[in-house]
Amino acid sequence: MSFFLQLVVSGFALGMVYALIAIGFVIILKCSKAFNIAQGHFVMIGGYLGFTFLVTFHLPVWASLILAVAAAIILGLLIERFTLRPLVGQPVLAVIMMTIALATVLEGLATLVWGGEYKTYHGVLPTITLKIGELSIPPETLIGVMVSIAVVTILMLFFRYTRSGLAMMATAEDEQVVQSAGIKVTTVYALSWVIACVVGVIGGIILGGVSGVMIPLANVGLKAFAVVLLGGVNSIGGAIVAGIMVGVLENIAAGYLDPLLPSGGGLASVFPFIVMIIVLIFRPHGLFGLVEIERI
Amino acid sequence: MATDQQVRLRIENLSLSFGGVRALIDVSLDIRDGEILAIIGPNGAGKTCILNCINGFYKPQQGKIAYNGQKITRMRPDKVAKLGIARTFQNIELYTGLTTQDNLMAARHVLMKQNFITSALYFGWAHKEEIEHRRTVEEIIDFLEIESIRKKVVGVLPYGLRKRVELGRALALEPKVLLLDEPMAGMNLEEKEDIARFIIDVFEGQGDTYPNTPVLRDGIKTIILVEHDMGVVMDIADRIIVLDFGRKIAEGTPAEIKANPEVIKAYLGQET
Amino acid sequence: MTKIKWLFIASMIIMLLAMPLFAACPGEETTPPPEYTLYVGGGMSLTGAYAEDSAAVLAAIEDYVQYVNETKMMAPWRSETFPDNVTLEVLWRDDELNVEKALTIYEELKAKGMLVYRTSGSSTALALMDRLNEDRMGSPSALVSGPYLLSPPKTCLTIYPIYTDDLAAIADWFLENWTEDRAPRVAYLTADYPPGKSILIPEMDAYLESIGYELVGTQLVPLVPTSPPTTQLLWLKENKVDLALCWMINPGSQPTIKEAVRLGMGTNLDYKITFGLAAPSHLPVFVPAMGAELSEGVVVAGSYPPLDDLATPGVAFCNDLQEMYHPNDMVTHVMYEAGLVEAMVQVEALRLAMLEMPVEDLTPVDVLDFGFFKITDLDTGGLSSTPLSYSSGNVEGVDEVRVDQALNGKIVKQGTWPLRHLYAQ
Amino acid sequence: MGLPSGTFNQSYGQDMAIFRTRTHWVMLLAFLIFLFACPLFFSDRILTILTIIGITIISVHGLNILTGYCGQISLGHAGFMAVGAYTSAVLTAKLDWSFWAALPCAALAAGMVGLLFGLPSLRIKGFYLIMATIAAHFIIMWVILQLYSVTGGGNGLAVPRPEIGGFVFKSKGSYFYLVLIIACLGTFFAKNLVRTRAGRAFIAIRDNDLAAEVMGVNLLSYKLLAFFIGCVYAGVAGSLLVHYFAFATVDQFPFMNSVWYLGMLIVGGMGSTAGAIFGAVSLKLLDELVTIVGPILSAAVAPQAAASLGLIMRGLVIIIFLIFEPRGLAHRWQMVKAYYRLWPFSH
Repeated sequence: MSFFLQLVVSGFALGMVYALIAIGFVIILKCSKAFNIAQGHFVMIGGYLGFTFLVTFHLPVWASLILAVAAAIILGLLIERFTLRPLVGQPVLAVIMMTIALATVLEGLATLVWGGEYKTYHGVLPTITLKIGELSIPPETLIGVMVSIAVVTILMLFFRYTRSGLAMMATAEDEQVVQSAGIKVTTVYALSWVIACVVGVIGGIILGGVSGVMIPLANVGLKAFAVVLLGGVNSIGGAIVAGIMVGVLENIAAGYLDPLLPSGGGLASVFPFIVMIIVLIFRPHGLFGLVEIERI
Repeated sequence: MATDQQVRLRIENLSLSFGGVRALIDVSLDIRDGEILAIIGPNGAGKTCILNCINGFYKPQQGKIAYNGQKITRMRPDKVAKLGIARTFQNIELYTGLTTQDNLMAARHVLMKQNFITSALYFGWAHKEEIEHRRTVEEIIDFLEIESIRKKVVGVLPYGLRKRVELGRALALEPKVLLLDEPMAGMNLEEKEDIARFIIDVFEGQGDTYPNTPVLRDGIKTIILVEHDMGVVMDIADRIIVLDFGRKIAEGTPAEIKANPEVIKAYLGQET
Repeated sequence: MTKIKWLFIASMIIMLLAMPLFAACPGEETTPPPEYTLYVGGGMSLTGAYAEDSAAVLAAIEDYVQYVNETKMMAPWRSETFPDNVTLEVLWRDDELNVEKALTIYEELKAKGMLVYRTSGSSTALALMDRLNEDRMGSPSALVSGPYLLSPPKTCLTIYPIYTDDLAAIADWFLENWTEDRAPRVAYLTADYPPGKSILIPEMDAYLESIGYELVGTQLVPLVPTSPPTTQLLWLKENKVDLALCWMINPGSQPTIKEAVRLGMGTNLDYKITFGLAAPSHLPVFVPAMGAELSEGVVVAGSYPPLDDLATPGVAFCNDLQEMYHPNDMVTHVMYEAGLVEAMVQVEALRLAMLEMPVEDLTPVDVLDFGFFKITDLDTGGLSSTPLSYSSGNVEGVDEVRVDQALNGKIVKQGTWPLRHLYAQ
Repeated sequence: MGLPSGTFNQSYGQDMAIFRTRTHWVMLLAFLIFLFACPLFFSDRILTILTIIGITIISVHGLNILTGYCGQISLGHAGFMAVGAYTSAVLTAKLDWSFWAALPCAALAAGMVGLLFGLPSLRIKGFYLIMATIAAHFIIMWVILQLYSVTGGGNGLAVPRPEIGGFVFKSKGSYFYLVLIIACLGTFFAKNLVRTRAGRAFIAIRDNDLAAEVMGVNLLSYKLLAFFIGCVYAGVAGSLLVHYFAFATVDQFPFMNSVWYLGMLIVGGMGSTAGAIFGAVSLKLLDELVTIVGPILSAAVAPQAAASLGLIMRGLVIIIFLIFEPRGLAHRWQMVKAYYRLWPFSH
């Protein structure tokens, strides 16, 4: 039983990381109708930024966080202005290819700046280990949960009470209406990229503290897409619920099924993709997504 | 009048709703050979919905559509097309990346026999078939007077021409029943007259001017026209059906419809 | 906008047109007669999972070549000298760990007259194996996991033991220190990546069982985990595993061991378990990064001596080279040592071949037959676990495996164990 | 459009032909002769590059039919190549089949797996399909690694070289011919396919799937057909690749390759047979340029500058094309040709 509970708990931690990545993805999709394949790369950049500020510059955690968020804002603005804005009105494929190209450029830039080395900052972030009986709760679960809750709360407040937030929600509904109301859609687009970047970078700092940073870290983004699909591409709440579901299920599947498989299993690495296919076949709009009616 | 003619298409008690919105409520109508039937009604009355139900794009919750006595309700659109029902669309739905000629050729899809293997080998059978169908397509291009844009990609054509290409594409399918969804929307008077002329010409058939194209030679004897422009409808339709909020409120000859108080009310939007 | 567009298009066209010329020209050059230039180096993977390893290897090769060119010595502890009229030059290309690129790079460098070659990783070695064998091109590599290179003998030379042999040595070592009556329980905990899975062979299972282990099963962790592999570790705990045999690269092993310690698993912790890692998780990188507490008890086989072990002549040589050529930019990665060994093997093969054949007539086959296959007991100054010997049929250079353990933040050598030659057929 | 002044079509057959004047035919012939003469005057290195480009072209043709023509975006193309590659590898290495029997089986196997993962394409589009194909890639790779006893798992599989009546395609030149012939056939089939019934149906689905269905195109079967044909091409390319290496490993089909194949389509021009060729050639040559410049840059700046160069260059080229020339090199080429034909009346 404790084995099972541990699987659930560590799956929860993993799910929180997935959820954070998925949230950034959903925000961009909701507000600017762009599918951002590079979301995982924001996470990688975040990890490196964390390393730079925490280890290279020996800054305290709060200062590093502020600086990393500032860098993320700049990054988001630059990306939106120079790569996505020229593509307004282009077909889906163009936008997707742009974000893929963006991902490789980010990967290249990260290599250029930080090199190919594996960077770690074990023990720089505060680690709290909680033990309940035999159950030990990983620190990243706590940090992940706290940060996720904080991010979601801030986003909710932002969307509900600020002018820009309201504009973003409105853009998600109907662009033309927003434009005729005198709100600049480009501002909303830029804002969505900034938010996604910031969320990704925060996720990256947490992840970097746990696992260290390396270029392949960006691949976590691919797995998070399963979460996005399961939650429904336009639901922030769905992303969180689905993140936890995928994380926990992945862990349980790996824990119980792996030993049964030949060649060691390795279900954990493929599980999100199996989820993806199942979701796409049986419920393409996910658990909480909206169904679109096609008309001619 | 054509009331004694065979019934081509029979729609019985058709109802369609999206979530809570009822788009069609218990609509019944017959379309016979040798008539142009117009469906009119205010915006959102469900005109296009009827066409969408006929060619299988919408699956009505209730009711039955029969074509030559065969039930086609909830049939897949491409199968309906194979039976000989072609249509044009309200907001032009052309294959924007193809040329005019290829748009028409694409509509010959159901009439062609080559498969992907003969296509890939090309020389021989596929080549012969292409030329054969090309001949028909060229006649349709002639008929619609769009020779000059034959090799232009349709995405860049002006609106009026695109509407015409779309009509051409529907003709290229060589249908028995032609559904026209607002073919004259957004056109000026001259363009409307052109289209009206084409519709009548198609209906009547052009005899031996177009020997290779049965659809032009013999004409399409069953046409459903959804249109806003009352003037045109009154001129060319044999029979008119009026829809309002998904219900059929009137049916009859143009003269009867003109005099129908319900129709006047619906069009002027008076409160009852 | 249009101007930019045209400019860009024009430059694209010029680039495309110029490329074949660009590519074709250097290949035609031959070395000028009186002074000869021989090339060492080969493919590097500066992008991808082995990036940090390759960068260190490259630095070492460049330093060593500069050393040989300047001093004409082979190493401080060796008396042989390199011919005066021959200059060495490093040729390398970044293959991005992409096998298609690796192939064209190999053809390019071969056309430039390389007589020796290096492969950057297991996957590129596998992809090039047939080409190398066909051209009889000797090719040492630091990262060749593949038993398949050995049977039938190919021309890829490993400079440290193959992973299955590493793990067999760890199993031997563990058994020697086993005090309980019951049979020790062993499981694989390895990276979900081709080299990681290369240890999962029936021969390995058979060996472990033959020496008295009880085999429990296998757990895979991602090559670079994005979350701690708690599940896999708990499975080990649940199945009461005493020894976990792992193949992981550093970015994989650090979070894994860190999580194990958090779960109370380790040689000195509540749950007694030993983690035995095959070479890529080089202890000299692992221990400083993890610290004494987290690294305690971890065993690594086939690794190199730590870079501060200056009593070892090879390590001292590494430091001297770096002090000499780039004192402000010291490479601290242990793969610098591996690179140095690779460079030594390549240069030694060239030197030996030149004893048999005039330098202007040398071909890759000569370097293989008269060079690589004549290397016997090449003293690497203690960098490799034993002196290196190669011959046709024996492409695994060492014959013993060095086993180290991290104890109190120090790397303690446990000794060497003989190779068991466990290869998949 | 596009005929030299003074040339007129006198039959529909003439109008439909790709090569319409004697000059066209002469140029085609000259180009083919040049290609077939390559082994005579090019070094092994250039032949290797050309062979890999040839294999890439075959693969990209498949992706072009699937994505460029039918509009079904796939990021799993490398995975489908792997299916073909491993089918062929297992059949020849484990069952001692001849390469010539294994190649069609490889094509078929890849096509069937393509069909399987294409099944959701009826209900999902665009981004969702991309996700499905990404998932396809990773699931395929996982299965290959799981089937240790058949595929050799992570250890890979040694594969014999193709041979015909005792002649083994071992030299760079002979394999180049093999790939060249298959690439030419592939181009021929692809070009014919897209200009006839099936091709028009594909474009109809791409440009307006709803209208296409209403106009008689069976969406499911044609989407599946596109998947099948696209993956057959991938399977052939994958098989040729492993037989060229004489070894099969999963690393030959990294996920990023799928991305670059799509990039090639962007650079070359979506929905154009010539575009697939232009794209494959230019991005592969860009790769070569990057490899050559790398060490120079490394010496001048730092080793990591060399490492980042490839990623940044490829990414930037795709970004630049997306912004400035979304129709790709093929369109540019058309414009150059038109300009040349109408010369001196270029406006």
